[in-house]
Amino acid sequence: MSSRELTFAQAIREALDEELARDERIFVLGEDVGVWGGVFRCTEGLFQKYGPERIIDAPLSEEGYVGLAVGAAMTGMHPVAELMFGDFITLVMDQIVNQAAKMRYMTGGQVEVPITIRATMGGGRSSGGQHSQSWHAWMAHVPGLKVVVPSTPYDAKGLLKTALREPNPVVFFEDKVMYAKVKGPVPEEEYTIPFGKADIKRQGTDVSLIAISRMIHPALAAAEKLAAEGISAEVVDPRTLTPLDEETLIQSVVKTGGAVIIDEGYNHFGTTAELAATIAYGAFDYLDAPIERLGAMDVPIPFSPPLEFATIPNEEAILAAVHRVLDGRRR
Amino acid sequence: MSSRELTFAQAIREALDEELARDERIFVLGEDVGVWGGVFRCTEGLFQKYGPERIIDAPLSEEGYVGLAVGAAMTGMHPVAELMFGDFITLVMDQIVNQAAKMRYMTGGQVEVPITIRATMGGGRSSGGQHSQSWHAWMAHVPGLKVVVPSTPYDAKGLLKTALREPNPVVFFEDKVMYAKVKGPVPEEEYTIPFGKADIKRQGTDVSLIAISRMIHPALAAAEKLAAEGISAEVVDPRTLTPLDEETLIQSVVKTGGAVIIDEGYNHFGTTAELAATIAYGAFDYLDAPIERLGAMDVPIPFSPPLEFATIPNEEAILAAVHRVLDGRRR
Amino acid sequence: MTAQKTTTATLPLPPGELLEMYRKMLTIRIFEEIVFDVYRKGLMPGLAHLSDGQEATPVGVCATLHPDDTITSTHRGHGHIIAKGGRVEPMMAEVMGRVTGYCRGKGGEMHIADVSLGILGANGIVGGGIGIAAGSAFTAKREGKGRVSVAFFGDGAINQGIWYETANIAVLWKLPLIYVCENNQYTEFTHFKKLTAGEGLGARARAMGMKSLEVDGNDVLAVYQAAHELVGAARKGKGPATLICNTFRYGGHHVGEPGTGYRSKEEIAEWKAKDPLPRFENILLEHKVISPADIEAMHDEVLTRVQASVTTAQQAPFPDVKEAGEHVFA
Amino acid sequence: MTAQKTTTATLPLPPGELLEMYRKMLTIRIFEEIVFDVYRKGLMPGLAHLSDGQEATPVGVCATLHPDDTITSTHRGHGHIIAKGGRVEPMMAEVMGRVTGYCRGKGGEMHIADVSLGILGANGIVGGGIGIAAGSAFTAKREGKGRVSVAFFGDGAINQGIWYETANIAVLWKLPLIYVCENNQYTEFTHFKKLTAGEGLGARARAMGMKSLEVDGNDVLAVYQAAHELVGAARKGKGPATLICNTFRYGGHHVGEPGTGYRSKEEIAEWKAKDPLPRFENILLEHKVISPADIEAMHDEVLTRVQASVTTAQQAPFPDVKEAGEHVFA
Ligand SMILES: Cc1ncc(C[n+]2csc(CCOP(=O)(O)OP(=O)(O)O)c2C)c(N)n1
Ligand SMILES: Cc1ncc(C[n+]2csc(CCOP(=O)(O)OP(=O)(O)O)c2C)c(N)n1
Ligand SMILES: [Mg+2]
Ligand SMILES: [Mg+2]
Repeated sequence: MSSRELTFAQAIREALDEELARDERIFVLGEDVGVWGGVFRCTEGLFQKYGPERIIDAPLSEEGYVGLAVGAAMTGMHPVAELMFGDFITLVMDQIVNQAAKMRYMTGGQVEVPITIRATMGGGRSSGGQHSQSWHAWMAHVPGLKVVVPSTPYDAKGLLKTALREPNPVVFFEDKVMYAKVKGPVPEEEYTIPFGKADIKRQGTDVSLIAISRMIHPALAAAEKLAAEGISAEVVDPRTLTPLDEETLIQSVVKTGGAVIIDEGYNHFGTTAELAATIAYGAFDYLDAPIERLGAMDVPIPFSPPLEFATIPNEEAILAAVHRVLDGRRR
Repeated sequence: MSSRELTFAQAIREALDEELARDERIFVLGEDVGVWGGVFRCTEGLFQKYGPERIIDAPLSEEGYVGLAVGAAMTGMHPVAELMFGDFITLVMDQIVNQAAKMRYMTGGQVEVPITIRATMGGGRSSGGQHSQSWHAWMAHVPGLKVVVPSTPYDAKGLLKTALREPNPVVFFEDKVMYAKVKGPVPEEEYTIPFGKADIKRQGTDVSLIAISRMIHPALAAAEKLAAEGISAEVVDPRTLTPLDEETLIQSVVKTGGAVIIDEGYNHFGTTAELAATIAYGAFDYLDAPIERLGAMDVPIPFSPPLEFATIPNEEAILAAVHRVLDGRRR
Repeated sequence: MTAQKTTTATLPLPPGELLEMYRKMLTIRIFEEIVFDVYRKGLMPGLAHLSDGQEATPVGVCATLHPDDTITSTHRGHGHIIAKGGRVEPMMAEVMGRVTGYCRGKGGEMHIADVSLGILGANGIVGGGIGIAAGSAFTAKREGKGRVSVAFFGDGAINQGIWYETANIAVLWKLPLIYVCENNQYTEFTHFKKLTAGEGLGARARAMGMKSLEVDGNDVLAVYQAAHELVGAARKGKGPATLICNTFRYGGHHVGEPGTGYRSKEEIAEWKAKDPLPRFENILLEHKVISPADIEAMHDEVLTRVQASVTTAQQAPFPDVKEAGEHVFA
Repeated sequence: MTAQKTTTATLPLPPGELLEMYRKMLTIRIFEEIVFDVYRKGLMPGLAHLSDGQEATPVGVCATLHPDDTITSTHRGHGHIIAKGGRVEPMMAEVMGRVTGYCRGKGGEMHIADVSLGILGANGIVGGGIGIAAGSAFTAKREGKGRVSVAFFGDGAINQGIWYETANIAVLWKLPLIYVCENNQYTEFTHFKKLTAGEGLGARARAMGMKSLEVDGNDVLAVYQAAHELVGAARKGKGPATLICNTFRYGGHHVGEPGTGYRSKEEIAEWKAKDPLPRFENILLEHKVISPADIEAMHDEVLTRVQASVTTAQQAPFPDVKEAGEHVFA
């Protein structure tokens, strides 16, 4: 397959473009996604290509336009509703949770609700407490939603294309720090990536680093450092939280005997808890040391860079956690 | 101490009454909480006693009146905002999460936000998918909120009084099935219960049953049955999720070697995950078998009773889980 | 009880359609009366939110709708569903939690839907159907076939932000969306005036740039005529509109409460004097569309059908427990 | 650049207060110009949302407020904070993430607050300050001392449900709440008319039963006079009101974009011709409240102070990492 390097934002844009061309039920709506091309450039040029009927600048009314998108999905369209900052998901929880997620079930299977919510996540840009949060664990706690947390341009494109062929509500989280900064190979040829398949981003035998979204990158960097120390770390990317590929996570830990889980969502009652509990159960007889959980510090996200960086897991913290796992080995 | 039996609803009402009398900054607002006395009778008679300035019938505008309550809290009042069904928390997430929870932090400690949100939880009443949900795990995932999940009239009264003396936002979850059906002793004398102190509702040595809110009752019933089989189960009630008394939970499992965690919130990415992960970490060397998690089935809550009951953990499921723990013992 | 008279010089619809409207109103009334019984006898789980007294509004509105038009409804939704063509048998079975119900017993009393008839569901979140209705209107506009979308909601829902946010969008994008507010005077136990500032929904709708009409919601022909005008305009691409229908529920907010603690006997009696059924009967009799004997026969027929729906539902199985895990995802 | 003239026969305030208003407008302008520089030089983290061009609105409104009145502000909040008495030193330190900032560096550019001055915080959620302002008005009414609460927000925020829901409540409960919409014509990159149905916020406010005034938001005395009327009424228990101030931001939505891609040169020039500062200067000169030399002196003095605030902030430490875990709970 021939391949080029795309940024994370370009990969998203390309997935949207291809799917808009493929299926005319798909339309995009959000704030400044149209003429302006999106504040993160993910819809650049799409308005010019597909016109105002399909790339729609909505008023600053998140609940209104997401609610509308749910109804459009129930009647045969496939909306892509954008939340410029995932922090604003607080404004549309009713539409996502009480409407989109349960409409199929409550009607006994009468409807499909193929809506895709694109929401950003992640801190590290000094955007302050209301523009930096990562709420994927909330969404994964809701039955009826599929939850996607891609970490590379390749995964982002393939998973978003899958979302746009799903008959179910999908919440698709994009770490905004990656949009321009993370580049990676993306084949020219069309491809999709199935939901529920974790990806082993690096093979290893001594410890499993299970990381979500952007946290894959410090995990890979840590694995590289560990290799120099003679420690072989496996880096596993679940890619989707619902469905969750429990088997791959458990098997990795069965093999390595230890795990560090890294996430930019809050640690407490978050993704690290679910993954740790699932693995502690499934790999009970193989765990040589307690599973280390590295979520974001449980504080509102501070603005000042030294504080903010102290709240986000990084390579150093991962290395320290790996050493706690290895030093704490019981056998 | 002299004591009487009160229902769960009466205990809540008494806590509100006493605190309204004690502190005139406290006021109650919500839908039909005033003249009508609340659909679950928790504010019965308070309007007549404290008047329309302090017991306030709000329009059907959850975001509006909870938003107002946040501002009132920031300016010296202590509002108690009621969400008739906790399912409607979806409508006020922005006010709770992006405003109340982080205002103190974001201002560098300039304000206190003493707001208490009372929200119901729990199914089992055939109220359907939008009137039965239990979202305490969401709230416990948010830094800056205290989260209370009482299981008895005694605890409800003592913890609510503490909430009403807290300088911080508190989300107080009341399982509506308990309002009229659960009765228990409540002393005549004033008392409060500190946050962050788990309560051992029954002592035991063989297995720990850690249960949230109403789930304490099937857990106690199961413990009784187990005693007849010669199995000594300890029943632990965390009472608050934030702060969480990790130490008591861990010590119980250090003693018993096994745990079943029971919650009416969804299992996946929920409270059972946090508790299981915390205990698996803290009691790593003492666990004889994997921790069993019994959350609600991960489906929108169905209406028809046989289906609904199948989704909620019950005594039987607890007994089966305990036997899995005991049979699965590795030492 | 003296029924208030409404005289109409010429009838706006042919006799067959008027009879169909009458049959629907009667069906709603009888359905609600039977559900009342079913609830009191403990034959159904959950709560029952009845709309007897409000029959003219859904029937008047839905008489202007085509099969492919859609509606969204509320916690008090039985009337809307019958008016849009819903069958009483799967409705009753749903209310009673049976697998033969519209939603296989999974939705329940507050969530009846028949998507094949354009009934996109009752909704337990007050205002919850409004976003969905806006979305259906969006799809309708895209399809370009003149289809319309109707959102039914109560006087309580008008104070939810979703009304406001979608109203702005619907006007901007000229969506074929009709907001129908059934003002039954009370939001649960509180009079709507205590909860509604300003001149009410009509003024708000007009401020948003929408046409708004307000009618006697117990006069089915008045409702029909106003809806006809607004729906017709929406079909032609004129954008959204609001219709306010003033009416009253006879019973409590749900069957578990009598509806009297917060409403005076006089108020209830006043509204019963404006009962939509005898008023429509009188018109039909006057215009010889129907005879007293026809009325009796139709009453018996509907009663028999609804009663039978209870028996059938009682005999139907509850859903199998394995269904609990099904229908989460398509 | 020819400044548009506003002639006022008599001045509504004594010279000292007018000078103070002028000084605040000047401070806002200079503060924003310096923040622009600070951002471009990479001396601050995050983004900078500037309000140069909009100075008359916050200053005109806040001139009617007492120290114990409260305001809530927006992502574009520097002007409101200075107008309500905020000091530039802790503001600049906050913008630059220093521990000497108003919020110890934890809030940042979008979250400056000085609760002791009644500044309940800028807010990064568009519309986020509105609920808080309603709550402050509730407290004010309870206290009964004639205190008022002002919510500043932009033309984008008017389409958020929170405006609507609190407007209904505020009118019903007669809260001393003034909604001040600073309409700078754009919601990020889209003209407000493309996003706003109907006759705009004024009509909506009136439909909710509120008085609403609309003024030239670049004429500080016009803003003052309208605010004076509405605030005065609110103090006397007449309930909430809305004030719409039409204005324009000179720069981009934030410093990272030039503000030109979606706005024509002509439009920008047109608004610059209505610049609030020279207009107010001309009035003050005309009425001999100030001399050209005074203006220059004041300009230099403010510039020096704001520039010094940058130097001081640069020398101040970032917060210690251990502060990350503090101030979560009281
Ligand atoms: C968002 C939300 N808030 C509160 C409730 C509880 N509730 C159910 S019906 C109702 C009153 C609704 O009044 P209205 O809209 O006038 O409808 P009506 O019951 O009169 O038909 C309330 C408060 C709810 N279901 N949803
Ligand atoms: C709820 C919410 N939605 C979207 C945004 C992103 N955003 C920040 S400012 C802005 C435009 C606001 O426009 P307006 O209210 O007119 O204020 P202005 O920027 O013009 O001062 C948007 C969309 C946000 N911060 N909050
Ligand atoms: Mg009503
Ligand atoms: Mg603007």
